[in-house]
Amino acid sequence: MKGISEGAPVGKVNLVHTISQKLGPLLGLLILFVIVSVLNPSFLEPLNILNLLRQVAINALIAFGMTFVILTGGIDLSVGAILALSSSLMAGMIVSGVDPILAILIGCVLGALMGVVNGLLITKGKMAPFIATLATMTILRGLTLVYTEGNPITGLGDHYLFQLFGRGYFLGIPVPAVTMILTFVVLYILLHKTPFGRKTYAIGGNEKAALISGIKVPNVKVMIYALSGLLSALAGAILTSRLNSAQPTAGTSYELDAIAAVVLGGTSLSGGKGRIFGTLIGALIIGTLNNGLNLLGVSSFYQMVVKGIVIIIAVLLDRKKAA
Amino acid sequence: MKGISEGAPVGKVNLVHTISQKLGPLLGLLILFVIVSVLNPSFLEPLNILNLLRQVAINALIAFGMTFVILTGGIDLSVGAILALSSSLMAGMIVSGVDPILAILIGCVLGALMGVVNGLLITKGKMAPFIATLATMTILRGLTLVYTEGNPITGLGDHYLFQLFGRGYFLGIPVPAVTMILTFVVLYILLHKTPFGRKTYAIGGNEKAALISGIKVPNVKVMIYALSGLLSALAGAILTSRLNSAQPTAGTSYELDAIAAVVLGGTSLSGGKGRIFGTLIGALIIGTLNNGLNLLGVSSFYQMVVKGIVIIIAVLLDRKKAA
Amino acid sequence: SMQPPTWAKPSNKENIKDIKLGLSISTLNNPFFVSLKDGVLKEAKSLGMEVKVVDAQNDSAKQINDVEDLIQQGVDILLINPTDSAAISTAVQSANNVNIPVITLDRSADKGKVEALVASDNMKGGEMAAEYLVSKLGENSVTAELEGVPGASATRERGKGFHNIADQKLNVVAKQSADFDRTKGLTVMENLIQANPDIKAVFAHNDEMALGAIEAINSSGKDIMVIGFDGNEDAINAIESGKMEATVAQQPELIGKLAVDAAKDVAQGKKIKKVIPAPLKLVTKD
Amino acid sequence: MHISMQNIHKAFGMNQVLTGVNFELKDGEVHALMGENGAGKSTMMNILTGLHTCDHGTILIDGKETYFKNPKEAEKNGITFIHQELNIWPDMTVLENLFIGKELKNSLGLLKLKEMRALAKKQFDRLAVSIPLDKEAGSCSVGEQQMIEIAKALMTNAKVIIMDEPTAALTEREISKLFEVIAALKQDGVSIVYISHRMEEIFAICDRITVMRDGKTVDTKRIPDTNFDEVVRKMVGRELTDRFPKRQSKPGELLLQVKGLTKKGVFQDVGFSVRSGEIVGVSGLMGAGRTEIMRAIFGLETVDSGEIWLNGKKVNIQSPDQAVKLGIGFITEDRKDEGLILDFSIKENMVLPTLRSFAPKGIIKEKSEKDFVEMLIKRLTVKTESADIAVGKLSGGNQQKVVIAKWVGIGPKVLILDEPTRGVDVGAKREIYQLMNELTERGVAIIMVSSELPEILGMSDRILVVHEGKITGELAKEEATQEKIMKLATGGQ
Ligand SMILES: Nc1ncnc2c1ncn2[C@@H]1O[C@H](COP(=O)(O)OP(=O)(O)OP(=O)(O)O)[C@@H](O)[C@H]1O
Ligand SMILES: Nc1ncnc2c1ncn2[C@@H]1O[C@H](COP(=O)(O)OP(=O)(O)OP(=O)(O)O)[C@@H](O)[C@H]1O
Ligand SMILES: [Mg+2]
Ligand SMILES: [Mg+2]
Repeated sequence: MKGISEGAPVGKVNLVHTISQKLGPLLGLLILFVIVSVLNPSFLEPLNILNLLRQVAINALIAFGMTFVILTGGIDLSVGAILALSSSLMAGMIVSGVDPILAILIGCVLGALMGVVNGLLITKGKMAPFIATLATMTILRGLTLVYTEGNPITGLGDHYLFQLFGRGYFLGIPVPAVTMILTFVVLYILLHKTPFGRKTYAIGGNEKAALISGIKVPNVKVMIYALSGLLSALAGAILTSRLNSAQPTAGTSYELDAIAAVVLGGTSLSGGKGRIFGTLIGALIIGTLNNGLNLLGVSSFYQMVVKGIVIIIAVLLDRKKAA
Repeated sequence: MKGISEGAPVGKVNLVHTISQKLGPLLGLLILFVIVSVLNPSFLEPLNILNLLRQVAINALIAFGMTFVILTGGIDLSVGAILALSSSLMAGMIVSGVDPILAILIGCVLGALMGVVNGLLITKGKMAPFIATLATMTILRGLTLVYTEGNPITGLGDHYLFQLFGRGYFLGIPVPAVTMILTFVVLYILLHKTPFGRKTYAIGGNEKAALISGIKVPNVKVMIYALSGLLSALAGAILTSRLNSAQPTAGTSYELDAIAAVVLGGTSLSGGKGRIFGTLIGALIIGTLNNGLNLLGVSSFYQMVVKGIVIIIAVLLDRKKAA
Repeated sequence: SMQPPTWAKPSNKENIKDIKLGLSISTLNNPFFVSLKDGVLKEAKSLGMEVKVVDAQNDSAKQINDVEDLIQQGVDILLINPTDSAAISTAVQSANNVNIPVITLDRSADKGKVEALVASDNMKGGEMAAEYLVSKLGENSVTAELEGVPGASATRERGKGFHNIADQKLNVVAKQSADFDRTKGLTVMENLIQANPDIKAVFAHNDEMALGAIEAINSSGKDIMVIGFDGNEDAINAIESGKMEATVAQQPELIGKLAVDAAKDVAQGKKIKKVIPAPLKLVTKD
Repeated sequence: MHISMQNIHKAFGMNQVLTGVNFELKDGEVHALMGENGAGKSTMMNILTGLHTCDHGTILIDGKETYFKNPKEAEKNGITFIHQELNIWPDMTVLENLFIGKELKNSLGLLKLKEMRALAKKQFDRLAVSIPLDKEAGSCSVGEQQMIEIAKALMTNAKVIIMDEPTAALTEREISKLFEVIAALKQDGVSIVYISHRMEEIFAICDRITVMRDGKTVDTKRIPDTNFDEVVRKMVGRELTDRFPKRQSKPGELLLQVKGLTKKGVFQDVGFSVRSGEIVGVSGLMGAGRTEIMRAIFGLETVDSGEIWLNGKKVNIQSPDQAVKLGIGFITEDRKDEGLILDFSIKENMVLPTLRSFAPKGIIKEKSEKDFVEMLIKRLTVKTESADIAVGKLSGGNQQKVVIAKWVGIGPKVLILDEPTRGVDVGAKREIYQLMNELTERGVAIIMVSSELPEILGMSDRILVVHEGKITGELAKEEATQEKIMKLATGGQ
C-alpha cells in the first residue's frame, strides 16, 4: 500500500501498513518535538511555532516541487539557483518601478521558464536530470552574479502587500505559512486526485510502460520541472520580501535541504513511490531540527553532526518499517 | 559494445562506434585546447601545461573513485567532506609529531574507513547512495569543524618528502601529476583487467543478475566506497601539502566537479557503462576550462556560465553520437 | 625537486615600464570584496596600469591555481587577497621563486616573502564593537553573537577581538553561526530571540547577518541593539534610518587603492612599509 | 476491421529483422501468428500499432493507407495491444494500473474514482477474476498481472486486440476463461491477433494461422487445413522429430536433500531429494510457492527453519555466492530482470559466475576466457555472429540459452531451472531439453520448475506437486498423468 493508494484500504494488514506508512515520518516529527520541548520548553511557545512555520515555508515550497520531480525518478539541483536568479530579477524590477505584485508574478513565470529549460534538456536532450540541473545550476548562479554584479539589490520600497508577503500575518498565521499551506492543498489535489498526478507516478514507476500507455512523458516531465522552477521562484519571492532585498548567493545548497525533506517524508529517490504529505512532514522535521538546535544553543559544528545523524536514523527507521 | 568490452571489436559499425566512444571526450578536449591556445598562446607554454596537470590531479583522483561508484549505479557526495576531515587528521598528526609520510598513510586508511561507513549504510542499511552520502557529508563536515575548532591547522614543518608530495617535481613533472598518472594506471588495470572490475560493471548493469551470478554485491560495493574514500584522502594529502596546512572548509563542492568529470568522460549516471580513461579526459576538460578561462581573463561570474554551457554541449554531443 | 624544470620556467622580464598587476581575490560574491576590487581597478586605471582579476570563490585550492595562472600570464606584481593566510603561503612561495613581488590585501600570508600587507585589523574591529556596546549599555549587558562561516579567518579574528573585551565586560548568552548570510541571520536571530528573550544587543560578524537580524528583531517587536561589521551601503542606510545601531566600517576601496599605490612603489624600487593599515571607523547615527 | 500489412521491412541498426512480411486480418477472426523466437512477430505488431515505424511497406486499414504515430493513436482507432512484456506498475494499485493514461475525470479535472471502480469491477466480472482493486499490483502473481493487462485491453472497446503470448503465465482455469472471452469477443465482431508458442492453444481457438520465419511470411492457412507437424516444419524450416528427446535416466547417489524448509506464510515443511543424473519436475499452479522455495534453496530468501544437505553434508547457504561455490546453479524464471545484464555482451554475461577462474593471478586472461565462451556458444548452439553482441539484442530463446550456458560453465552439481522454456519457441525448446539430457548423463542433478504439464510429463524422472506452499504429492514418471497432477495441484487428494 505504498504509492498513491488513497482509496479505502482493504484488509487488516493493509490498514496497519497504511497507517504506519502515513505515520512513519509524522511519528519521527512528534518524537523530535517532544525531545526539543522537554530540553527547552520555550520551543512550544506560540510565537516560536509561528516562527517555525515561517522558517519552514521556503524549504517546504521548494521540496513540494522536488517531490514531483523525484516521483518521476528525476532530481533538480538547480532549485536554489532558480530561487536566487528569480529573486534578483524580481527585486530588479521592483527597484526599476514595476509594481511589486506584478514583479512577483513575472518572477514566478521566469522561474517556471528556467524549469522548462531543465525539462527540455532532460527530455529533448536526453540528459540525466542530475547532470542537466547541475549544469543549469552553475549557469543560473553565474547569471545571477552577472546581473547583480555580486551585490545585493536593495531599496525595494515599502509596498504594503509586498511586505506582507514575507513578513505579514493573515488571521494570526504568518503569510509564508499560509502560502505554504495553500500550495500544499493545491498540489495534494493535483498529485492524488487528478490524471496529472497519476501520470507523475506512472512515469517514475515504469517510464517505458508509461510511454506505451500513451502518456506524453516528455510533456509531463517538462511541466513538472516547470512546476519545480515556479515553486522555487515563489520561495524566492517570499525570501525577497522577508529580507527586503535580493541576495546573489541566496538559496545556496537549498537543493540538498529540499531533497532531504522529500526523502525524510518517505519518498523513494528511484521514483514512483511517495507522498507529498510526507514531504511537508519532512520539511517540518528539518525546520524543527534547525530551530530546536538553535534554541538549545548547540554549537554550529555539532549541529551539522546531529542533522546528519538524524537523517540517517529517520531513513533507516523508515526502511525497517517497510521491510 | 557498450559496457566493458575491451576486446577486439567486431564488424565495421562496431569499430567506428568503439572509436567514437573512445575518442568522444578526447575530441572535446582537443577542441577546447585549440580554442584556448588560439585565444591565448601562453596557454601552451610548458610551465602552464605542468600547472594544468597539477591543478587537475586533485579532481582527477576523486573522480577516479567516483567512476567506480557511478559505474555501480551509485553516487558519493561525501568525497569533499572526506577530503577535508582526512586532511585535518593528517595535519593534526603531523603537528603532534607523527612522521608526515606515516601520517599520510594513516590518513588514507581513515579515508577508506569513512568510505566503508558509506558502503555499509548503502548495503546493510539499504539507503539510497545519494541520501546516505549526503548525510555522511554533513556529519563529516561537522566533525572536521569540531576537530579543528574551525581553525586551519598549520605549522606542518618542512619535511622534504611531504613538501615534495604536493609541490615538488619528479623528472620534471609535478609530483601530484605523477601520483595521478600512477593511480590511473593501477585503476585502469583494476577496472578493465580484473574480476573486480567486471563485477563493478555487472552490479551497475543489473544488480539482481549480478547477485544471482554469485557476486558478493554488498562486499564489492563496500570496497568501492572505501576506494572512493581512500582516493579522496589521497587527494586531501596532496592538498595539505600544497597548502602547507589543513583547511576545515577544504573540498567544498568537489563532489560536483568530480561527478562532472565522470559524466563528461562518457560514463552513464545510471551505472554499468563507462570508462576510467574518459574520466581522466573529463577531469582534463574541467581543468583546461578553469585554467583557460583564467588565462583569457574571463570574469569569474561568466566563468560559471561558460562552464555550465560547456558541460551541456559536451554531454549533448556525446548523446547524439550514441544515438 | 621543489623547483619546476628549467625548460619550463618562464623567461624573466627585463622591461617593467608597463606594469601588469595580477589580483587574486578570495570571493566576489560579497560586496566587501567587490568594493575592494573596484578600489584596485580604479586606482590602477588612474595610474595607467593593467590589472588581471581572478576570483577564488572562497576555495583555497582554487586560489593557488589562480595565482599560478596569473604568474603564467606574466603579471609583474601580484596583489593577493588570501582566502586563508596559511593556505596561501605556498602560492606566495611560487611567486617568490620566479621573483614576482607579492602584496597581500585584507589578510596576510603565513609564509613566503610579502612586500606589504594592506589591511584593517579585524581583531581590533571586534574589540571596537564590544567596547561600543559596553559604553552604550553598561557592563554585563545580555548580548548575542552571530558568527560568520565556521572556520573562515574573518570569523575567527572578529570573534576573537570581540571576546577579548566581551568575556570580561559583557554577558554573551548565545552565539550561533549564520554563515555571513542575510537569510540565515534572519532565521538564526529569530531562534536566538526565542531562546533568550532578554537579549539587549547583538554583534554580527558582518553587515549582511546584521541586516537579517534586524528583520527578525523588527518582527519580534523587541528593542535590541545591532552592531555589524564592514560598513556596506545597506548597513549605512540602515544606520541612518535608525534601524541599526552601528557598524565597524572597513574601507575596502581604500584597501584596494593603498595596495595599488604600494605596488607602484615596489615597481619603482622604493622602500615601503611592511604593514599598511587601512583605518577602521565605527559608524553610528551621529 | 480489416487490416492488411504488405511487404513490411524493418531493420534495427544493422539487424535486418523484417524482410517483406505480409499479414492480413479479417473482420471477426482469431488469427494466430507463429514463428521462432526472434522471427519478428512482436516487431510486426509494434509497427502496426505505431510503436516502431517500418522502413518500407504498406499498411491498409479498411482499405485506407494508415500509419499510426503512437500506440495511443492506434488505440483511439480501435487497435489495442497486450504486450508480451507486462506493462505493470508494481507500486501502484490494481485500479490505478487499469486506468493509467486513460483516467476518467470530471469537469473540474478531478478523478472519477467511483466510476472507475465500477468499470473495473465490470471487466473483472467478465473475466471471472477477483483481484482486490486496492491491492498493490506488484504483490499480484504474474498470472493476476496478466489478467490486469487483459482487462485493461478489454476496457478500450477495441475492434482489434493483439495478444502477444497472453497465456504464458496463466493457470488452466484462467486460460479457459480467457478463451471464453475470446469467443465472446469474436461474436461481437472483434478480430484478434493471437501470438503464442503453445501449439495446443492455436488449434483450439484460432481460425487462421500465419507462420513467420527469419523476418518473412512463410504461409497463411486456415486452421482446419493444416496440422501440428506442418506448422512446426514451416516454423523451423526442417522436420522436427519428437517434441521431447528420449532420455535414459540412470539416477546415481543422493545429491541434494531438503528437509523441513519453512518460511511462514509462504511455504511449509518442504522436504525432497534429488539424485545425481536425475530430473525432478516441480509442478503446481501459479503462485503455489515453487519459485520461493527454489530461491530459498539458492540463498536468495531467508527461511524460518529447515535444513539443506549436499553430498551427505549439511550446508548453510546464506547468499547466492555460497550456493554457487557449492556447485548449485539457478536459472530464474525472469531472465530479463534477474538472469542477464542486457547491455552486456554474451561473453561478459556467460563468464560472470566463473570470473575468478580466468584470473589465477588477478588479471583476467582474455584468451582463455574467449575460448571458453566460444566453446559454450557452440555447445548450446546460440545463434549469434559474435560473442561481443549485447545479449539484449538476441531473441528470447537465444537469451535463455545464454543464461543456461552461464550455469553450465560453472560445472554444476545441481541445476535449478525455473520455467526454463517460458516464451521459447519449439525448436529452441527441444535444444534446451537435449541439453538437460546431456547434463544429467554427466551426473548433474536437475530440478525443473514448470507450469507446462506436457514438459513436466515429458522430461521428469520424478514429479513433485506443490499446493499453497506444501508438497502435496510425489509421482514417479510412470504413474504420472495430467489428471493426477492437476488433482494434487488444486489440493484434492
Ligand atoms: N528495439 C529493438 N532494437 C534492436 N533490435 C530489436 C528491437 N526489438 C526487437 N529487436 C530484434 O528484432 C528481432 C525480432 O524480435 P521480435 O521481438 O519481433 O521477435 P518475436 O518473433 O516476437 O520473438 P519472441 O517469440 O521471442 O517474442 C530480434 O532479433 C530482436 O532481437
Ligand atoms: N515480492 C513478493 N511480494 C509479495 N508476495 C509475493 C512476492 N513474490 C511472490 N509473492 C507471492 O508468494 C506466493 C508464491 O509465489 P511464487 O512465485 O513462489 O509461486 P510459483 O509457484 O513459483 O508461481 P509462478 O509460476 O507464478 O512463479 C504467491 O502468492 C505470490 O503472489
Ligand atoms: Mg515477441
Ligand atoms: Mg515461479
